[in-house]
Amino acid sequence: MKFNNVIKTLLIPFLLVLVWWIGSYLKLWNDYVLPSPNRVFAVFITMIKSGELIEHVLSSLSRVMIGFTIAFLFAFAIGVYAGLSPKKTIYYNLIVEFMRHVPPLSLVPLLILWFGIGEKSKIIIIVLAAFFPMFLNIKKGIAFCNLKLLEVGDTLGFSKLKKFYKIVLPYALPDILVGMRIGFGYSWRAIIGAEMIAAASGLGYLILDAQQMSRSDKIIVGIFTIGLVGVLCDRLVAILINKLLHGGVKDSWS
Amino acid sequence: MKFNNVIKTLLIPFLLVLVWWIGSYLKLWNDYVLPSPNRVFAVFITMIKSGELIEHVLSSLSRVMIGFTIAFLFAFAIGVYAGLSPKKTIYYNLIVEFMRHVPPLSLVPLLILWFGIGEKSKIIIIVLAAFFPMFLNIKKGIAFCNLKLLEVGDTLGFSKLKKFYKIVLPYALPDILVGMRIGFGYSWRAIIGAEMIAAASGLGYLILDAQQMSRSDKIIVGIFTIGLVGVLCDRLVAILINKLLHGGVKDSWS
Amino acid sequence: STKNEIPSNGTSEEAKFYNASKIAVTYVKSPLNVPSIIEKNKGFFQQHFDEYNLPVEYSNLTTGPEQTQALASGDLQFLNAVGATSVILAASNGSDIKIISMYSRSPKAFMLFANDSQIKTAADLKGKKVAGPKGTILHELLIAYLKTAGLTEKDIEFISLGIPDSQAALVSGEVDAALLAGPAAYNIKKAGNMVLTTGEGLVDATIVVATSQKFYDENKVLVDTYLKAQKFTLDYMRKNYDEIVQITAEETELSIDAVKEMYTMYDFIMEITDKDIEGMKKTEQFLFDNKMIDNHVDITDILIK
Amino acid sequence: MEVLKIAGVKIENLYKNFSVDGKEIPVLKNLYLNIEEEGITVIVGKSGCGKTTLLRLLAGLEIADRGQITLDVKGKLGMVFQEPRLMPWLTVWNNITFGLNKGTYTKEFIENLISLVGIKGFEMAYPDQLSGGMMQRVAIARVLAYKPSIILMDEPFASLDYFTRETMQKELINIYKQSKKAIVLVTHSIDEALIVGQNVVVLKDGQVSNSYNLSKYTYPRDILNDNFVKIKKEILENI
Amino acid sequence: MEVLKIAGVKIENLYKNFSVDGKEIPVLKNLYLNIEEEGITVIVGKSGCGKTTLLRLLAGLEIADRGQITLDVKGKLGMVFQEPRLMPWLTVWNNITFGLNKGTYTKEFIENLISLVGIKGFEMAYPDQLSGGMMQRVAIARVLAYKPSIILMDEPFASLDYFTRETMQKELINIYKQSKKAIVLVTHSIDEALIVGQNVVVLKDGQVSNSYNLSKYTYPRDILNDNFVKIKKEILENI
Ligand SMILES: Nc1ncnc2c1ncn2[C@@H]1O[C@H](COP(=O)(O)OP(=O)(O)OP(=O)(O)O)[C@@H](O)[C@H]1O
Ligand SMILES: Nc1ncnc2c1ncn2[C@@H]1O[C@H](COP(=O)(O)OP(=O)(O)OP(=O)(O)O)[C@@H](O)[C@H]1O
Ligand SMILES: [Mg+2]
Ligand SMILES: [Mg+2]
Repeated sequence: MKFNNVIKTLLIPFLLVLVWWIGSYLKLWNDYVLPSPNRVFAVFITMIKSGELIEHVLSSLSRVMIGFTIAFLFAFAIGVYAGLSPKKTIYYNLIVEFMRHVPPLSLVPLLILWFGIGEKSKIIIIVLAAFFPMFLNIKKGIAFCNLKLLEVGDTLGFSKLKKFYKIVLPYALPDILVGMRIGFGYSWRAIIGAEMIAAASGLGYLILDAQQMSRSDKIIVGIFTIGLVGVLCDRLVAILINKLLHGGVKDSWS
Repeated sequence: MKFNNVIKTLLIPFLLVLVWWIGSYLKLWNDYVLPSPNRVFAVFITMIKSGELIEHVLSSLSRVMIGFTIAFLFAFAIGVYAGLSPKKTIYYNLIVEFMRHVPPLSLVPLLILWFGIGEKSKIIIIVLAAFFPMFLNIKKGIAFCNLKLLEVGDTLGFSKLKKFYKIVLPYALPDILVGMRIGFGYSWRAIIGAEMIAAASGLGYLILDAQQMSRSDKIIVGIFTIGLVGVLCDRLVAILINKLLHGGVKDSWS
Repeated sequence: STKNEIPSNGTSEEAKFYNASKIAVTYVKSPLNVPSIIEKNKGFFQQHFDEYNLPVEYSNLTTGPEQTQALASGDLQFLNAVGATSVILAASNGSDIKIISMYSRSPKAFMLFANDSQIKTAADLKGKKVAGPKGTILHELLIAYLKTAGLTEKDIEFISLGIPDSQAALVSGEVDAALLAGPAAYNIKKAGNMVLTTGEGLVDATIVVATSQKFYDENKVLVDTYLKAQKFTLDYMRKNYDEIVQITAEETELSIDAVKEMYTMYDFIMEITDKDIEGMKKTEQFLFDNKMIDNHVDITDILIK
Repeated sequence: MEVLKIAGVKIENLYKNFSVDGKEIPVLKNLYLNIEEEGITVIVGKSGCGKTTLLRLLAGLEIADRGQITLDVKGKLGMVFQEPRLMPWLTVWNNITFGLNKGTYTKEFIENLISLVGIKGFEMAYPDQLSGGMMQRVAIARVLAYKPSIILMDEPFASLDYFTRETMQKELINIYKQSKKAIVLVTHSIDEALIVGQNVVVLKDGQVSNSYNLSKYTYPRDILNDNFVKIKKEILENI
Repeated sequence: MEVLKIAGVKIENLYKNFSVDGKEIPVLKNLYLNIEEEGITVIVGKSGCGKTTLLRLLAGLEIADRGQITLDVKGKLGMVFQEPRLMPWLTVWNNITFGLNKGTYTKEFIENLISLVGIKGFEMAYPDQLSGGMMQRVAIARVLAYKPSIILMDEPFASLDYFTRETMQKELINIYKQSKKAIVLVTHSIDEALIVGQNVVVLKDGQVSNSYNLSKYTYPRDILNDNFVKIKKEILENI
């Protein structure tokens, strides 16, 4: 059964690689833009052996983790506040909505002006990418809390805070988790944008540098590594969360 | 009361502009990167008068609308399928998760190779940006449908399809709406990335071109227009949806 | 695409064949590509290709790598203004790309600015932070400038940033020096920042026009027409100075004075001279020495034959 | 062994376990039961004895671990759940017509149902604006609108007051008299079982411990009558 | 006018409207009621007459349009809702201890409550693994664990069978006897009202139409006794 699942999981990826291999073999597309799997694999192995790849992965991971954590803390705080006090949103809604629609890439010169070319600017790009889906999902989860269950808290004399962590929070958990997953995906995706700002390492840097150097084999290695590490992290967090939440809460985290 | 709300809404933006104005006046920052509000406003007016700005807005809007619609259709189809048949996800989950973590910007060379430098590539960038939050939210909404209500459909002899549109869909609506909002935000944000690919008009192009021409006043006008048009669209969709959904369904679309 | 026969105008030329349904070219107006601006404004390409009933399409692909990728994908027929550096990079990585003529040489338009009045010579850059776009003419300029003081890139801290971002980094004091070109350079210069050096004497700053060998082999006549149009444009520019300055100023939204001042920095002559080939060889060597390419490229091989 | 062919529902050798916290809980054990095609069958039993489970098995919402359920009824099956289970996003009117296809019913039909269950004036109200008993009555109206030929009802009148309950019981008997449907009613009120039941079945320890055929008593019944008092006592002893 | 100071709950001149589909529905109209600090007050009335609304007003979950509710009870107020309202993500045990602070109760206390309401063996089950009646009993256990000095109960025994109901009624009387709490019970069963009530209040048209003081009758009561039969008849006529 387990082996069976591995096969099912890898079926489509395997077919895609096969098509890629055959296409390259038959020269169906330009080798300059999409090199053959063999060449990409060779570069991949070289980069692993030299330790270059792992260095890029760690460097990006640490950036993304910091950015994601900050984004989550903000999203949680503001999302909870917005969910619990919907009337106050009018004060900051415009600014939040505005920022939600502005491409972080367009802000790079301003970020450099204010926050320099160090880690700060890069992390802000990641935060901007990850904040909003978490914010909106958390807000929705909190705001939609079942009123009937909340009243139970009222009749048990719960304080606002107690009602929050004993009823609202568990109830909103599936929404929060979905938001976190989406947010993590976006923070991971943002490394290209973040590492545009004067990075010297990281997977985004790897890809940008390879683009500038017209090294499409390295670009593909970069893309694969980003995708795979992203999936892996997602899985890891999923397992962790499933361990933490003992039963009762379905999470659609499949 | 209504006037009051306008004031509340504009309070913080007004303060920010004030700070900006004072800072520019006192030359607290470099005029090249962040020009004074006066200058930006003058350029804004000129660009409106010449019709240039509205042209860019319309051009970006039509791209985003097409991309968003495609992304929504896919997200809906796959999200619903995934929500209803969770066992089948194993076949395509890896590929979806992979794509979810790959920065669309890194795919530009491949997109050019396969889809050329026309509208197709630009729209794919937008689709890639908007698809995943919608997909995950829709999937979650569908998968979490109240089993007790579904059983009512069973006992009324509903077909799978009928159960879907009479129970599952209305139940999942809040999730779908949140997903659409997040998705729209991202599709709108993606215009910079999309219009990096050989665009000749659009707000993303405006900003990129202004960057090339070192016109920071135009960059700021571009950023503002992107943000404001985004907020406006969001509002518009909100109002439309509230009109369509007669009562009963809260939507956190505040 | 179809194989078309040129409608014969009665002259008894041998039939010329071509294999294209449109002429897609890149349109790059920065740093100050006057020929592109004038040509598009006047529609000179279209005039020349009307004879073949081929529509001319413009694509705003500004970065070198994107241009060479789009050429490789077959979506573009001509790269109207692409850095020689990008062509060499692409060729080194196996792309079918060939230079058909020169676009410009403008070493004076590429500049290195210092933030700090303490920095006056190349030697002063030691240990400093310098921002600029990697693998470009500007990068090459920096290395060549450092070399004049016996320094290499290792002696400074090079920070890879695009031109707009380099400018922001410079004015915010994040870096000690920045490599800039085009309007950004003009603005910064006007703001009183010190120009450490321009590219003059250091790099040739060659921008070229490129297509692919495959396209050339199948469409010799179209490439010839293209060159004819390019020549026509350059001639027109020579004869109508005031008008072209006016058009350029409108298109770039720069002031007339700025255009006039910057225009002097560019040398728009399309013939490929030996000096150009020498310059490109130097660039190739620079790329190889700095490990930006793994395979040597013979410059004479990437000129169209 | 020859099996008599009976129209209606035939349950044979039915087993159903649930697992709670890793332990298997046997709920129905070797249950046999016949439900006639025309008649009101009432199921009584202690809270948690498996009445709801039995109805759910009949409705096909649960799958038996062993045994067999043979449904031989022409027409549809309808169910009133123990909870109202109304669609919170629909008005009372739309909840009642929820199971119907457009154009297959008249406005009067629904209006009649609404006054039958006594929720006139609340057609446009949403479920969260109703009282507990009103919601239950909407659920009953929803199933009646659906016109099933076998109706399973899980404590449908539990949260109704004496009079409303009486009205509903009378209505149930009327429905039976007019259309001779098969009605299976779960209730906690033995009185109710005696008032409406033609067959009263006592569920205990996963089996039918006793069953009483009351079809010879005509409606309306006087359950203070000695026979009924005797039966009531017996049921209470056996439950 | 001098107002007698009574410990307990004093309701004066209470008005409560709801708006449904744009129309105002008056639910409580000029209601006066005293609930004694020690005693079981039973509220009966037709489905939809406002019993739940009254309890919600007492619990502070709803705000009156007019009038006054004076609560003069030392200690906490607890409520059993008409629906179980259990937290679906918590086990039975955790649902029962839901309102308690850690360390303020002993394991035995909870175990006793669990056997009192008869759900032993289901401590680790989740609400969706319980039968309707079992859920209701968990909700009762939850409120008893909370040890309120005034308990509001909204049809708490509605989905319990005869015996379980009897047990719970006895237990309620025990709780009253031991701790002399104020208990307000809404029920549809007049019998239940007579078995446990010390004060039976009939709610009708938004007002108290009748009330019966039964505190002179000791527990256990024989409700087949003439007095009770008479009261029952009267209540049924007035409801
Ligand atoms: N989904 C489930 N998972 C685990 N156990 C279940 C499930 N559904 C029911 N049970 C168990 O099966 C037994 C019978 O439940 P059922 O709901 O059939 O009782 P009931 O007779 O309807 O009781 P009530 O009168 O209280 O509604 C109970 O012990 C209950 O805990
Ligand atoms: N939130 C609400 N919005 C609008 N109307 C409401 C609301 N809550 C209750 N009502 C109305 O108030 C009236 C009384 O409701 P209430 O729940 O108090 O009745 P009840 O006496 O508890 O009935 P039952 O015995 O059926 O539970 C009903 O007509 C109901 O429709
Ligand atoms: Mg049940
Ligand atoms: Mg009620």
